[in-house]
This record gives sequence, C-alpha cells and structure tokens, in this order.
Amino acid sequence: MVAINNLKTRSFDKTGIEKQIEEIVDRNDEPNWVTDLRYRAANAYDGAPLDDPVISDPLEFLTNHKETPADRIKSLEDLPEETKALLDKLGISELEQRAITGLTIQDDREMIDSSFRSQWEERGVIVAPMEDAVKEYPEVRERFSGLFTPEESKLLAYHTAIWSGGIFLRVKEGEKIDIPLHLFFLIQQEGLAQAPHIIIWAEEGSEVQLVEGCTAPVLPKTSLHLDMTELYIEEDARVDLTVLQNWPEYVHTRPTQRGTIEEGGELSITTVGLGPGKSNVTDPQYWVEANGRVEINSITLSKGESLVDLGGSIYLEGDGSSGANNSKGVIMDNSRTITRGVISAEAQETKGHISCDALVMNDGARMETYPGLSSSVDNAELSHEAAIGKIKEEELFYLMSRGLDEEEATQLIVQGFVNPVIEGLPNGFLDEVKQIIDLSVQGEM
Amino acid sequence: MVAINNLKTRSFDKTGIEKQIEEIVDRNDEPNWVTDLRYRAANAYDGAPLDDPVISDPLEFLTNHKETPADRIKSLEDLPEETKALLDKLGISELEQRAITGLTIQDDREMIDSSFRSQWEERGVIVAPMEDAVKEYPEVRERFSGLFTPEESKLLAYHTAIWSGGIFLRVKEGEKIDIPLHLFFLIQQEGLAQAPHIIIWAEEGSEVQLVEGCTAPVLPKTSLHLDMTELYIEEDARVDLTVLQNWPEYVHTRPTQRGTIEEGGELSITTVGLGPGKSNVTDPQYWVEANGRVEINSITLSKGESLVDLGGSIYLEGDGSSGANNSKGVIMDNSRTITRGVISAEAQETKGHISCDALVMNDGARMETYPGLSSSVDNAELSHEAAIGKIKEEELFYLMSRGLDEEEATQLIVQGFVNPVIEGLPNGFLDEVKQIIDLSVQGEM
Amino acid sequence: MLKADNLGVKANGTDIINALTFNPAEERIHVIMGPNGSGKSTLSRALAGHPNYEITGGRIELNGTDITDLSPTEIAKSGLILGFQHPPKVEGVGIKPFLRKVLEAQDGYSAEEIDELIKEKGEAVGMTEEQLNRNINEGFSGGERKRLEVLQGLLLGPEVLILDEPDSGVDVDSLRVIAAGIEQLYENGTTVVIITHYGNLLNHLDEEKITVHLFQDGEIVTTGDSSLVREIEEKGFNQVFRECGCN
Amino acid sequence: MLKADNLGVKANGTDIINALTFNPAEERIHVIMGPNGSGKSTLSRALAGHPNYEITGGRIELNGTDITDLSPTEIAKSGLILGFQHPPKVEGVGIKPFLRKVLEAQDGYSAEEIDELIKEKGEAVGMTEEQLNRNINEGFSGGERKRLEVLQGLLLGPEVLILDEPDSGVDVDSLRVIAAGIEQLYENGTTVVIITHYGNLLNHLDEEKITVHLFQDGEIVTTGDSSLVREIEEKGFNQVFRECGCN
Repeated sequence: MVAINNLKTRSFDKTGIEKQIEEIVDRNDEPNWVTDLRYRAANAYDGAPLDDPVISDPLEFLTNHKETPADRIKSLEDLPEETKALLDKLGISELEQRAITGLTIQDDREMIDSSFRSQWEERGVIVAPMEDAVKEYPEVRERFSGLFTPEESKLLAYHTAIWSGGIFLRVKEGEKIDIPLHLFFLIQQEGLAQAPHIIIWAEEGSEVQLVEGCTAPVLPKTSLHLDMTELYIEEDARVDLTVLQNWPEYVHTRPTQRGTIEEGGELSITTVGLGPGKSNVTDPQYWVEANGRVEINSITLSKGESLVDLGGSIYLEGDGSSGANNSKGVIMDNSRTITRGVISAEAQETKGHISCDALVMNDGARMETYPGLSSSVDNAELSHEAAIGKIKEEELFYLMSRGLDEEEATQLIVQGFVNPVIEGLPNGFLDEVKQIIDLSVQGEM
Repeated sequence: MVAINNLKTRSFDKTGIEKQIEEIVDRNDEPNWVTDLRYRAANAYDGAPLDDPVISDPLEFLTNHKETPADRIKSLEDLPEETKALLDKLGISELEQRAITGLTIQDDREMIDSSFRSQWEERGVIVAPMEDAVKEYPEVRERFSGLFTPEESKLLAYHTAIWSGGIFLRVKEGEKIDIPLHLFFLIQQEGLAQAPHIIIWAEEGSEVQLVEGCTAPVLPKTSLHLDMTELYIEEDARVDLTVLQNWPEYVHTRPTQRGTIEEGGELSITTVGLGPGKSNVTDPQYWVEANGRVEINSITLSKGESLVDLGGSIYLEGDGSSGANNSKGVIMDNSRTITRGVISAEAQETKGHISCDALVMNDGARMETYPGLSSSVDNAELSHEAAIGKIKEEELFYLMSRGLDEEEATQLIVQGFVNPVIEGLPNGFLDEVKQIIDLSVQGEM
Repeated sequence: MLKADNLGVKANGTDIINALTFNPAEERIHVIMGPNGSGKSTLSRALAGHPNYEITGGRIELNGTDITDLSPTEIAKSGLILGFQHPPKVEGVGIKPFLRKVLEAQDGYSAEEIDELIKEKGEAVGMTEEQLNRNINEGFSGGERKRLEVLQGLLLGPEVLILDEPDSGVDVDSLRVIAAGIEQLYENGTTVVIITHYGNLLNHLDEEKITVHLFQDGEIVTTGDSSLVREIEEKGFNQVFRECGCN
Repeated sequence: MLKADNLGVKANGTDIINALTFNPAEERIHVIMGPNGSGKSTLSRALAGHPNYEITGGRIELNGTDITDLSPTEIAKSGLILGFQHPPKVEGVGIKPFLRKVLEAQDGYSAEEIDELIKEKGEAVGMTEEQLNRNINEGFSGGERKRLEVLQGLLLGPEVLILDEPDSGVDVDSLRVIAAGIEQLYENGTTVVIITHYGNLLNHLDEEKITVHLFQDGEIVTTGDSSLVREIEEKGFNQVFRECGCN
C-alpha cells in the first residue's frame, strides 16, 4: 500500500479526541470499561502507525465537521426520499422501516427498540444498539475489541476512542433464523464521529442471514467514516452477510472487518459497492479453524475520481479449512481500483482461491490487482486467477446485430458480468442494484 | 520485498572497492570511459538504496574472498569433471568447448578467441569477451549501462564498479542465425569479483537463439554473484535466450536483466534453475514498444535452505505490445520461493498474462506468489492465474496402479509438470535437466 | 430485397472483397459456397455492419433504403439479421431476458406473448426449457449454438437472414432441426442466405427452392441451381472453376 | 485367481463394505451391477490398493498370495489391474513414454518390441498415432479415455482386470471397440470384472461367457447368468431385489 504518512504530532488534535470522548461519555453514561478503552485508544493514537494511501492525518476531519453541522433525523418522515424509496423497494414494511432505521436514531430509540428487539429476542436473537448493549449485556465486554487492538493503527485507535452507534447481534446456540435480518445503517452526524461499532456473534450451530445497508445522506462534505465489524462465528455456525454500500462522492470510508471462524463454521460476506465514496480502503482479516470456511465476494462500481483499495487476508489455521476471495469490478471515469487479497495456508489439507475480474470501461480508469498466496504445507491447494479487460467486441456486436443499441447491449453485458455475484440478493435489492448499474453505464456512453 | 537494510558506512569497504577497481584497471588497460564509470559507481555506492531480503552489506563478500583464494583454470583439462561431462552431453565439439569456455579464461584467450570469433563474424555476429569489446568496438560505450544506472541500488553500483568478464554479442541487421549460439559462463574467481556484464544486441530484423549456461565450480564458499544482462532487441528482431543455472548451495546470486524490445521485436527468455544457490533474488525489467512481445518462462527447483525471489516487470508501452510471465516451481526441503511478476498496460490493445504453478513436495517448503497487473487503458487484456499444490493423489495412484513404484510415478509427474517449459531445449540439455529432476525427487522420497 | 452493388470490403487492413455484386432474389433459399478464405464470412459480417470490416466502396440497399453506413443495430432493425458462424458466450446474460429485450423493441408484443413465442419457437428448434433458461451459449455444443441462431431468426422473422455455416460442428439431429427452421422461415417470406462448405444441410432442404452462388477471391464467379453443389462435392472447387472458366 | 474373503472397507471414515466375499471364477467375464452408492467402485479401488480406502477386515488373495496390505504398485505387479472409472489427465506425461516405462518393468521386452506392441494394440482399440502421441488423457473424450484403459489392459495382460464403468460417457463406436478388447483379454486368459450400470456393453459381448453379480449395500446379494441383466433393465433393481428376497 502506498502510504503518505504524516507523523507530526499536533497537540490541539489530541485535545480534539479527548473533547469528543468527553461529549460521548456525557451523553451515553456508559460503563467504565468502555470509557477506559476510549482513553487507552486516545493515548495510543500518537504512537500508532498509519498506512493509508490518501489520509495523512485522520484528525483533520475533526475540524471539518465543526464547520458544517448537519440536520438531525428524528422520524421516518425526515428520511431522505431516496432512502425511503429504497426501503420500499426492499419490501420492508413501515413498522420494520421504523425499527431498522431507528437503530441509529437516538431520539426515539427506546420506543422503537422495545418492539423490534423483543420481536427478535423471541426468535433467539439479541439485537441491540451498541450504546445500549455495552450497558445491558456483560458478555459484550469480552467481544468488544477482541479481534483488534487500538494500538495497531491510527485509524483503529481513532475508531476505538470515538466510536458511537452500531449494533450488537448475538444468535443463540442452535438457532436457525430463516428470514433475513435487515440492518440499515443510516449514518448521520452524531457528535463528531462516524464510527459505528458492530459485533456479530453466531453461537455454536446457529444460522443467520444478514442484509446490511450503509449510506450517509446527511454527512457533511469530505468526511471520514470509520466503521468496525467484529465477527465471531462459533463451531458449525453459519452467517451470510450482504453489505450494500452507497456512499456519496465526498466521503472517505475505512471499513474494517475482522472475523474468527471456529471449527466447521462458515462465513460468507458479499459486498456490493455501488458508490465507493471518494476513497474506500479496506483490509479485512479472517482466521479460519479446522474445516471452517470463509468466502468473500465483492462487486465494485468505481466512478468519478474514486480510489478503491480492497485487501483481505484469510489465514487458514485449521486442518481442512478453506477460503475464497472473489472480486469483480466495473471501472469507470478516472477512478482507480486495486485488489490485493491474500490467502495463507498454514494447516493441512487447506484450500484457497482468489479471483479478480475487472471490466475497464474507459481510458483513464485504472485497475490493478496484486493477489497473494502463501503455503507452508505440502498438501494445500491454492489458486488464483484474474482478468482485466474491456467488453468483448464480439459480444457487443452479437447483441447489437439483434437490434439492441450500443447502450442496451453494454448494459446487458455489464449486468451479466456482475450477475454471478449479486444473484443471491433479495429481489428488491437486486432490481435496485441493476438500475444503478444501468444508470452508471448510461453515464459512460 | 522484505529488506534488511544496513546503511552504516564502512570506510575500509570503500577502500576495498577502490582497491579492486585499481587491480582490474591495471590488468585490463581499459578505455577511460569504463574506468570513469567504475569510479562513478564506487562513489554512488554509499548513497544508493539496498532492498534485499538477505544481503545487508554486499561489501562483506569482499573480505570473505580474500580468505579462500581459488584455483585458476588454465586449459580445458582443468575443467571440473561435471562441467566437462555436461559439455559433452550438449554435443559440443572439443574445439567449440575450448572456444566457449575460453570466453572467461583469461590466459589463453587470444588464441581461442581468434578462431571462435572470426567463425561467427562470418555469419554476421560479433561475439567478444566484454573486456576486449570495450576496447575494440566503440558502439559498446552507448549500450553499456544504457538500461540502468549504478545509482539505482547498491548491488548495481557494486556490479558496475567491479564488473569483469561477460560478453558482447551483436547480431547484424537482417542476419538470421540458424544454429544456436552457446555461451557457457564458467565463473571463476578473477580478482575479487564475480560480476560479468553481458550485452545482447539484435539489430533490426535479425534472429538468434542463445543458450547460456551458468555455473561456478570453483567459487569460494559463501560468495556473491552479480551478473547483469542488457538486451537490445531492435525492430522486428527476435531473440530466444535459454539460461541454465546450476549454482552450488553456498552462492548468493543476484542476476539482473534489463531489456528493450522495439517495434515488432520479440524476446523470449527461458530460465531453467536447477540449483538456485543459497539465495537467488532477481527482478528483471522489460520495456516493450508497439507490437513487440516479451515472454519470460522459468522453471525453478528449490532445494535445501534456498531462498528464491523472482520478480519481473513488463511495461507494455507501445500499442499492440504483449508480454507473458510464466513460472513453474518444484519446491522441496526447507526452501522458500516467491514469485512477483508484474505487467503494466500503458498503451492501447496490449495483452499480458502471468501464470505461476508450484508443486510443494514436503511440509516446511514454502511457496508464495504475489503477481501484479495494472491497466490504465480500456482495451488492454490482462490476466493471471496461479496454482500452488501437491502432486495429485489420484494421478499418483493411477500411475502406481500400473506397476510403477511411488518414486517412478512421482518422477514422471514432476517431469510432466516441468515439461511444457523445457520441451524446446536442445536434446542433450533436456536429458541433463530431466536427470537432475529425477535425482532431486529421489532425494525427497 | 437485398442489393449489394460493386461492394468493396477491407478487414485488418487487407482488401478481401473488391467489386462484389450480390442481389439475391426473394422467395428463394440462397447458398453461398467457396474455398476457405474466399471472403464468404467477410461478406456476411460486412453486410451486418461489423465495426472491424470497413466498406471501401459500393453500396448496400435493403428494400430501397441505403444501409451501407448504418450501425449493426440499425441494420438489424431494417430487417437484415446475421446468424453467426461462432456465436459467442455472453457471461451472466440469460437467453430469455435477452430475447425479451430484443423482442420488446418490436411493436405489438406483450410480455406474455413474448414468453409464449419463445416457448413455441424454442420447441420448433428442439431446445428444452432448461436450455432456454441458461445464459447465452453457456455450456452449449456446436449444434445447440446454431439452433439458438435459427431460433432468433424465427423469432425476429427478418426480411433477410444470413446464416454463416449453420451446419459446421453440428450433429445429424441438429442439422434436421436447423433445416426445418430454414424451411419455415422461407415459408414466412424471409430470404435465407446460407454460407456453407458442405452439401449435408441441403439434403434436408427442398432443392427446388435453392439457388447456389460460387465464391472465389471475394467475387461470385457463377450462380446456378442445386446441381452445382453435387458437382463441387464430386469434383472439388478447382475443377469446377476450371470447367466454368471462372478462375 | 482372485479371492476376497469377508472383506470390510472404510472410505472417508464410513464403512462401505462390511463382510464381502467375492471369488470370481476364472475363464469368465464377470459383470457387477448395483444401484448407485452400493459400493461397487469402493470394491474396485480397495482391491487395487487405493490409499484412501482402508481395509478394516478380511483378506484379499491373488493366486494364493495375500495382497491385502500391498501397495498399488505391488498389487499391479502381482497381476491385478484396475481400469479407472474417471481416468485422470496427467499434465506433460506422454502416453508412450508412460507405457514404455510401465512395460520396461515387465521382463523380456526390448524397446523396439514395446513400441511395436503399443502400435499394434493401439490399433486394436482404434487409437490413432496422433492420439498415442498425446499426454495421458489430454483432450480425450470419455470414449477415448476408456479405450486407453482397455489398451493398458491389453498391453499388460494381467491375471485380473477390473474395468470400472468402461461404458459410461462412451459412444457406440467406442463401446464396440471396448467390447472387442474385453473379448480378446478373455481369450488370452484374463479374468475380466466389469462394473456397469447398463446392459449396452453386454450386447456386444458373448453372453455365454458372462456371470452377473448383483450388489447392494456392499454385498453381493445374488449371482446369475446374463438374463439377470435383462431382468434389471425391465424391472429395475428394487423389484428384482424384492423378487429374489435379497433386500
């Protein structure tokens, strides 16, 4: 990763973090261990390394926020039109809409939570806003920051110091949840931080399917979004997580995912990046125990001047474990997209596969891929494949020679390209994704 | 590349380089421009970067040499038995043997050169020991260090300061040489340097096939070998270069290759690494003009405690240019092998492919691959694929169930694995390679 | 009615066709035969507007309209459809959604009618529901690919359908089905132009309806009835060309 | 003479065969039929010594020698050869160099004799020189792969040859050639054991020479002549098993 590090210390920034912690603590009345962790992280900030291709000083974003305070969303009626429309398309009822968007709406949280949370609790699922969870569920303490330390990097230190929002989700042992659980993160400015913290914990033998939406309709210009997801997949548990990202062009996002998959567990994450923001840099890490499996699928539409840099390390630590990292990109305008998945085989009879396919739609759009495979055992099977190219002329001619115009033909081909990744998505979601793809391609023609 | 840099300056080392230069200059009576270049490089040494996974101070090898002076080879009879045997297997006549080994034998160079060189000159090929070439052919001056600067790295500075040996090969315009030209580098200690400099220059429309052998039977323990090959492939010229490397276990090798391929030219390099030495780190670079093509093929047998780190950057700079980087590795014992080919598409309608296949023969042997593809145009076609694995159990069972024992079956499979890379080699060569593979596999059983 | 007058075509910088005139009569099945490299496929791809084939001279007319410089889309909409020699796979694009999109462009079809039509014509060329639910040419054998080309012809019912080697890489069953499709198109008034190397397909067609054109070096050197095909099969191109004084 | 007594076989930790006794008489062609998953392939792979199949009990004898715990190499050298159901490709390994190496292990053959033999037997199974010059199973269709298995049987002339589904994925021509190979092996004294799902192959064999064994749940539930095959084709396994009281 090309790093433009800026290690100079700025004393007023330190004050900035501490001031922000004070505001959050005042508002939340959180347990001491949470506050202590915040201060530990604030102290770690200066000494922690920073390896980011764009951001040289995360604290710069503190001051920007102050200049443009945002409107608060207090009820469903305040939701931006496009968000409302998307929720409708997803076939989510108004009651559920209030519940799921309510997860990040502080003002009327109590009212909405009670019905939403008890509804899920009956099915064996604890789902709670993280601010509440740290108070109500003692087990959160050992899971929070269980898969990372704030000392690892400036961004993680910053996140840990000022996190707010996010959810705690725990699926009880053996519970198999047969309807998807929608988690819609409508990020709005709350204090000065956009740093939700998410914990997903699937107990032994449980199964759950999650659909997570992330958007930020009311974010101030040029802001930084730092979310962290910690995933604990216990023995033989199975979690399917679909993430829809649609960030506005002026947001820098640094989502972090960390997950452990215990013996026989399975984690499948599909990320659909329709709007990557100004820059989107992520390097998720997964540790997989015996016979466990992790699968990362992503589709990215890179537009405008975006920089997308997708890492992803899978450590196959248990015998018979396996991992896959499949990415597809449609690269447009002057955007630059880099993929660098790595799979390390450290145990017997492990299997890993990395694939990267990209359609480069115009000159000036830049696609790079640097996958990595590493094996230290004699019976692992690791493979990768990649293809960067344009739309095949013969396919385009074929479709056009049936009477479709160039735009229609291109849209069909691009849809076909992303289809294998998105075909499992809920119907309304799928239509939305297809429409965004069609519009993006149209913009290119 | 993991670098263990050691930037402290050691004044006695500087003296070491200069002393070595003085010895070479005294012996060679070379033109001023060569000597000036040596001193420029010696001056650049301290300030030049060093990015090497093993060697923290190249000058350490200076002192080691002094401790174990080697025997000099003065005639064919002094050749080590195995080298003699290999030359015989290659079907090379005794006259030719004297000629080709003679290229690095200083004492009777004049006598052998005259017949060998005039023989080739009749066919339109200038081939001369580099020490002679810098004196005899003024055109060497503009080609020597034309594709690199000594300031780039400590290793290149060191090479440029103390180079000795090597050859200058120039194929005249339009000449198509239909028999392969053997270049056998029998590296022996000459002064304190093992740093031959090779220039291969194929003029417009010419064609030549080169077979280069590298071995070092009389090198002192733990020595460093730094050769540099500069390749100039002019318009529509075609060069096929096969390099056989068989280094003893205690040699560190840092071969450097740089090449330009002009419009419509083709360069194909096949490297057969039967003995990579203690460590073998190389990062060749090629620049390819319109409709030119470069193809790098390699097969590496990594054994013992070897570290092999194969880079390779191909810059597709001209429209319609193409490049391929195919590597195969048989990874044994406690060796570690890394491949990191990169292809950058910077012009229209370019094509690139990287492949890496490795058979990991036992636990503890380590294989890693980090290829890179980069495209900034919308109609390049880039792809890569890799597979790291063991011998397939079903294939082994198949061959054994016909009555072959496990060793025979494994040898057949490993030979089949490397076969696509080596099948174009001259027959005697091929048999030799197969025999070494069989012996290596036998050692593993 | 298709008219190509004094046509010149260049591909990859080389002139393949120099001054070709080809006016296939309506209500006939036209067969174009000729040695490899004589320009048959070049003609078909140039007529359909492939961007890699440059028209260097002359004029192509369909029903009196000049289509020489039109895009592939416009040529198709004007009523000329090309059945490919090597129909490509299109990853992730289902046959049905594709055909629906193609047919939606034609007036007067409802969504239900389209689905019904695909089912009916699909059966006519022996394509199963499972095959029609796949992506375009995904996992298709040579014969299945060519059936899909004929199916598209049947669905679109164009003025002119050019089939480039509908019989290569095709088994006997597919050959029969493809021939039946061609007969049906003929009955419905489509002018069918078949490019082929062999007489096999013609065994399954009514020879009375066939006009044969022999191609050499980018020109039609002779035109005749189906007996020409038998002659070529017996004697080979060289001798036939020699006898007709065409070379 | 092959004798499997009271054999138990485990694969992937599951017991597939528990107490099987299978003593195929010499000078016969034996056919093993049974539903999917009944353990037919497990038996064949266990007999050939596949490392993934653990023999949990009983004993396998070939001509009086205990081969139960021998390696695949030793079993093959003792005279039992397995023709694979899915013969793998082996990258870069030519068929001829492979067969030469295999035959060199057998006494009394010179290099010339080996090449002559490969050519002669290759012709017998209809494999062209071009096919024999390829790498093992590279670019081979199902039928070609199975021909190569029979060819190896013919070259090695083993005491016992087990052919696991020599007729699956095979066209009619290959079927005929494979049947002819089996007859030739029989004539030369090899005990041929064929595992199959269908009667097709048997149509090309002399029914008088055939003994049929029906397999279910890792056991031979009944043995009879070729009429058993017809019965199964008509009634299916379930009814035949019911009628013989075997289930």
